[in-house]
Amino acid sequence: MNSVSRSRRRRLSAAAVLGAIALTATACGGGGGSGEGDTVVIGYTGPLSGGGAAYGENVKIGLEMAIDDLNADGVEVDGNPVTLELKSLDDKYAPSTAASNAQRLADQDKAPVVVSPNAGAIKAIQQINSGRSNFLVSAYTSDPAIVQADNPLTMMIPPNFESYAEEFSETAMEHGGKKLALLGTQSEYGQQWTKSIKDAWSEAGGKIGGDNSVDYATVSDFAGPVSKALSEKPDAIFVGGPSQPTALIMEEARKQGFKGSFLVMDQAKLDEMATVTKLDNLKNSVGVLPVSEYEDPGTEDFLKKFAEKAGEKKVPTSETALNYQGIAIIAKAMEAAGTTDDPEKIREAISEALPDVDDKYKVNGFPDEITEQGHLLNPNLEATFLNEDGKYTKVPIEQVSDEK
Amino acid sequence: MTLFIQQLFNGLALGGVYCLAAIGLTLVFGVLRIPNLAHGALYMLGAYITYFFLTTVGVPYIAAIGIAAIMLFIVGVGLERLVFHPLRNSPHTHHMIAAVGAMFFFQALAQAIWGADFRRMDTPITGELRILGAEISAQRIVIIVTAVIVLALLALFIKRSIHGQTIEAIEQDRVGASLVGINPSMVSMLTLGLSALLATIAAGLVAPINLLSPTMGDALNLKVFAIIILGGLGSLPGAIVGGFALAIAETMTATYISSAVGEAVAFIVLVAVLAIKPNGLFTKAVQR
Amino acid sequence: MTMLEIRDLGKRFGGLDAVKDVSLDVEEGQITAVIGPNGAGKSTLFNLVHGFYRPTAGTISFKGEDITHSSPHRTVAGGIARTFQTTNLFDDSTLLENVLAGRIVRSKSNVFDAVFHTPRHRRESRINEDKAMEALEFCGVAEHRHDLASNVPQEVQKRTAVAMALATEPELLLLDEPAGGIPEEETVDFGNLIRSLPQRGVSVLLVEHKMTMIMDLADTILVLDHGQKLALGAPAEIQTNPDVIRAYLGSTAQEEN
Amino acid sequence: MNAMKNPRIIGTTAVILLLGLTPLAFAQENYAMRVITVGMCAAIAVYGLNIILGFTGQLNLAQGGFFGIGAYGVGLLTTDYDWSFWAAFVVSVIGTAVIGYLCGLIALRTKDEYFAIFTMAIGFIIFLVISRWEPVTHAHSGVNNVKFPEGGGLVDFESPVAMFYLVFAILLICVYTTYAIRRSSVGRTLLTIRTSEDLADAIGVRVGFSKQLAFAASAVFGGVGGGLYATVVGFIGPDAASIDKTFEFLMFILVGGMGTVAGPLLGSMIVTFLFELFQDFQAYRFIVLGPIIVALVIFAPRGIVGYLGGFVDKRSRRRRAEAARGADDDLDSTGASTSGGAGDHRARNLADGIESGAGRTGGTPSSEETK
Repeated sequence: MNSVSRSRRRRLSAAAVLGAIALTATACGGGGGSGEGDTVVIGYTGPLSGGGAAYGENVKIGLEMAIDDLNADGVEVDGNPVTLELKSLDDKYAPSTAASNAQRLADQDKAPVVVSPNAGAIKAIQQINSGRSNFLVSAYTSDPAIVQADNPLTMMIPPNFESYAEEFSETAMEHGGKKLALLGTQSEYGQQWTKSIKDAWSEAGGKIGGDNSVDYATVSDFAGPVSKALSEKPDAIFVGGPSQPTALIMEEARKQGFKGSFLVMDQAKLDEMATVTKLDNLKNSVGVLPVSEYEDPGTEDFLKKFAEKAGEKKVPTSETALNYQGIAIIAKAMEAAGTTDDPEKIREAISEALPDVDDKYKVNGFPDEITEQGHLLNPNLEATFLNEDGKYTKVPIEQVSDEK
Repeated sequence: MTLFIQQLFNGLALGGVYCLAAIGLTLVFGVLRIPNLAHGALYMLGAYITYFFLTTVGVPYIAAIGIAAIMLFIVGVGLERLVFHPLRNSPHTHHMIAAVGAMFFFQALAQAIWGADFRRMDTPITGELRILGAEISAQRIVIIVTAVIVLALLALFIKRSIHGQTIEAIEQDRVGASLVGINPSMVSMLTLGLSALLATIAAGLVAPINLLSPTMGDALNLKVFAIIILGGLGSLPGAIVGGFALAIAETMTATYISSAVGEAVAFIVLVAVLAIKPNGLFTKAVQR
Repeated sequence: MTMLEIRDLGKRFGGLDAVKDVSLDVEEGQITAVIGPNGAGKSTLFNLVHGFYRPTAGTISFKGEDITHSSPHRTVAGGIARTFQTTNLFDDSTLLENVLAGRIVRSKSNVFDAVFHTPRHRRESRINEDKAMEALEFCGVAEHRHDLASNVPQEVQKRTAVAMALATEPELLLLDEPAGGIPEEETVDFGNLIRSLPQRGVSVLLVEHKMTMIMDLADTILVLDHGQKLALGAPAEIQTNPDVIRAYLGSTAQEEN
Repeated sequence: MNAMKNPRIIGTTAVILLLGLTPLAFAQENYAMRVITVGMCAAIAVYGLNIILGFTGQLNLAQGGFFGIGAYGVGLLTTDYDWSFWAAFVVSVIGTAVIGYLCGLIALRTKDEYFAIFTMAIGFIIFLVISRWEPVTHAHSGVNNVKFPEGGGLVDFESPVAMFYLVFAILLICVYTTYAIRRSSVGRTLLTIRTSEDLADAIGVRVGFSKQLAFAASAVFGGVGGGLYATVVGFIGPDAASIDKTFEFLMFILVGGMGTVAGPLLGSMIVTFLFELFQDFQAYRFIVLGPIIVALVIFAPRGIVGYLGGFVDKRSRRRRAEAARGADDDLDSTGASTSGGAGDHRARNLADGIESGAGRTGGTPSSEETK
């Protein structure tokens, strides 16, 4: 008897669960799609959960800040005021999910622009963005493969990472010596950087030890990989991945007695690294310039607004700053093109829109041109060397061509 | 040679990390036969709660670990009541997916509370030791020593205490245990609570040498399963030998072959061992 | 004619002899029983014959063919079927489905036949169903064919286990305590079922504890103790054999302590 | 036994028809078409899992890896080696079959938990090879511009609708194969192994060989799904082979119903739909989705199809059982009465000693041997 009523109860609860799901489904399905014609959705697909969540959040903050500021200033397209609205979806860093998300943003939310901050995802999105679906990819990756694909609807925001290798190598050799150890992360991007640094270092006449790259995300203890890299008695070490684990690796290297210089991949930001380790451990490193060291017209205000939004403790990074700039450029391009729903025209108008962007949006090395393939170029690209006194000194970078 | 000794110590420290993480899992997997994929998430949660008491509340290090361990014990018991208990008669597949669901939940929860950013946990245990020219930090020595002590205590606990004997009885004969009046439901709760508690101690000790993030448990999860299967299900000596052996194999292959092979070596060893001994290293031989 | 010929069979488990130097002939058309106290090696003997265990010594041949080292699959295909001591059925299947499982070993059709629904597949399905029904009817449980195995009484389960074994079309059937757990008053019926097997062309090798039933059924009895032969002969001889009586009294005495 | 009247067949057919008609409603919605088509690719791999896990009862955690091998086979052959899609597809599927068979040879030596973790290790090694063997697989850079299937001038597979129907057609083959296997002696063989390997052994089932075949078949389905997935999405990265894929597949089959014909399809569609639905919660969607997954597993442990099928089967079985009893009343009626406890009436004779001594003997060989 008891078991009968138990199984019935169980069945009822199962029905209840299924019913609840069905209800939510219809409720959510019905809720979508606002009717107002003057709202334009800016789509964003990025890693908002899982291992890349911190990175995805940083990008998202930049997008939100830009959209808030732009809406406050007022955007006017073809004589009509336009409100921008951000719609974010999580892709957990999976390219195929990112492409589905982008398709959804373009189809259902009519987003003319979709922002994506990861090379794999962008490649997947480029399979679908100029064909049956039409939307502009605002690509936050410094992998030049994105523009080499000749996709007509791509805007690549950061500088080509290959630009850094030569200057980084020379600077590090100057402050360290000729022997380099490789200890970058085993991500797509890390591998490409490693290759690029390897080439530049040999070209500059240096010697390179074995490749000790490890996956920063899955290593439980960095001591082993660091010991191995140091066993080759290098004068300089290439490191880089997300800021915090990179900082840990550098700390470990200093602890194990390494005195030479570091080449820090652009994914890691020296000022962000200083939040998890002592600045002493980071000295004698060449890396990208922290946002706070830029002297662009809008930088100071941007830093203030960022602190208000994200808290004093959080360090603003170029993911946030460059995407902030990126959305401002797109909004200006919409105004210049006189359309919010024709991605081709918006893409074409970027070039003429660049000079008209308000100074307040120039925060992190503002570009003055866009290449034919869609790469935004900043005329005065600079990196930095963190010297023995803990001061950032600027290192001018000459940009390389995006061609293969 | 110095490199070899240095890497040996690094491997031992890593082995300590793996062992500490594996103990709780081997209890649950060995006793209840639940492949608890949420173990890594419990480890993560333990680390964050320790961090919370240490940094936000400001209690001393050891106390923070203690408080967090007790809280996680409750979480573990809750997990057993809400998730695994209703599934006690279901096959592994159900446990696995339910555990994955729980893992997703814990990760999202941690991200909602503490954010996605990496955090660093400070430790009062500082300084380095030099042994035979190799450098090893005090924290890592604490990890190795604790791993061995906790395992020894656990072995003792299982031999001596009533609860422990209960666990062992269940491990050996589930039906028999319930016949002689042991309440398997109670034991399940105790075991999961204990495993969460042990995961927290592991996390509290290991977190300072790495970083906190909502996904910090993921990297450990698969490897820890490899370790306890390698040693033989439910075998504590197996977990110790498996943990240290895999860690040293990993460090050494990464040093002398390549880091990519180092990453895979745990699984290659597992495949090789099971191909020869299908029941793991430390399981009593089954005849046919 | 001798159907099954066991010679000097032995099986050691880590230094312990579970079965040692056992020889036995099972004659065609006869019912041969194996008895012995608990742990005497009866089940091990069955497992050796069936191919579940590999013997460590001796030989087994079936219809003149050496099957000492053949796998269970080959043994069953060759014509030896078995049932288990504890009733062993597929609980969440119906009795018919259970007995159909016994037809697997006689089925030739493969996945492609199933996918393309070949004539062979159809013909075989029909034959399988007929044979399964026939086995169910023979064992007297056809009326329960659509009931779940877990829902029918113990005795029906036992009969179904026999039907499943019969569905493999054996010439020799190994029955391991077929009447265990069946109420005493029904064992007579069950004994009749077993007795009818040789008429069907199925010889029987039987382990059973219900002595009255054994004495009634068996043509030959082998008594095992500690894995070794204690006695072999017709029921009447066994009942009066002093060794056997001593062995059983010993075990009864132990039981009472 | 009239197939047309079986509610299970009617239900499955309805689901398939409904799915087949979706392009009518969503042909213009690239997003919906994409999500459904990708979901169907996964469903094919889930049908593979259904054979090894649902029918045979072996928890194979390498399915994501086999999916990845299929995907990378098609991806690499159509790009770096410029093969046609069809050639690449066939070769990849054969390749997956061979790798699957070889893995099975070793993996099936282990059992239960060991088998699960062992296959998880295999899956992870496949993932590591794909994500680290840079010169061949391009590691994390992935494979870009995977070719569309060649339509031979008849069909343009660049159209999402054409692609949909290609995947749909192959999916149909999988569903039918599953159906055919299930009701044939092959399916009975596998189900027998799932319930009890010892009993299967006893009735002459070739346990090892059958498991081996089931494992290889499941790998083949994984490869087929992966190969199609590669051409549907156009770009593949190592995540196509990750352990997360395996767990995704497990979730699909569990929600749909293990060992059922319609379960994998229904499960794949419903979970995909749920995941997309909760996208609006972004990072926090798993605070909701996590408990939903747990609840589904607890409250509908046999999946949606198993849950619905339970009702149907029970009713029809009861009807048939009653009919059978009614018709066969004249046959035999031994089973009708079951009175009295089993051991109550023991005869006090020589036999009694043996019987009581046998109180707790291990029955099946397995319980005897583990002592």
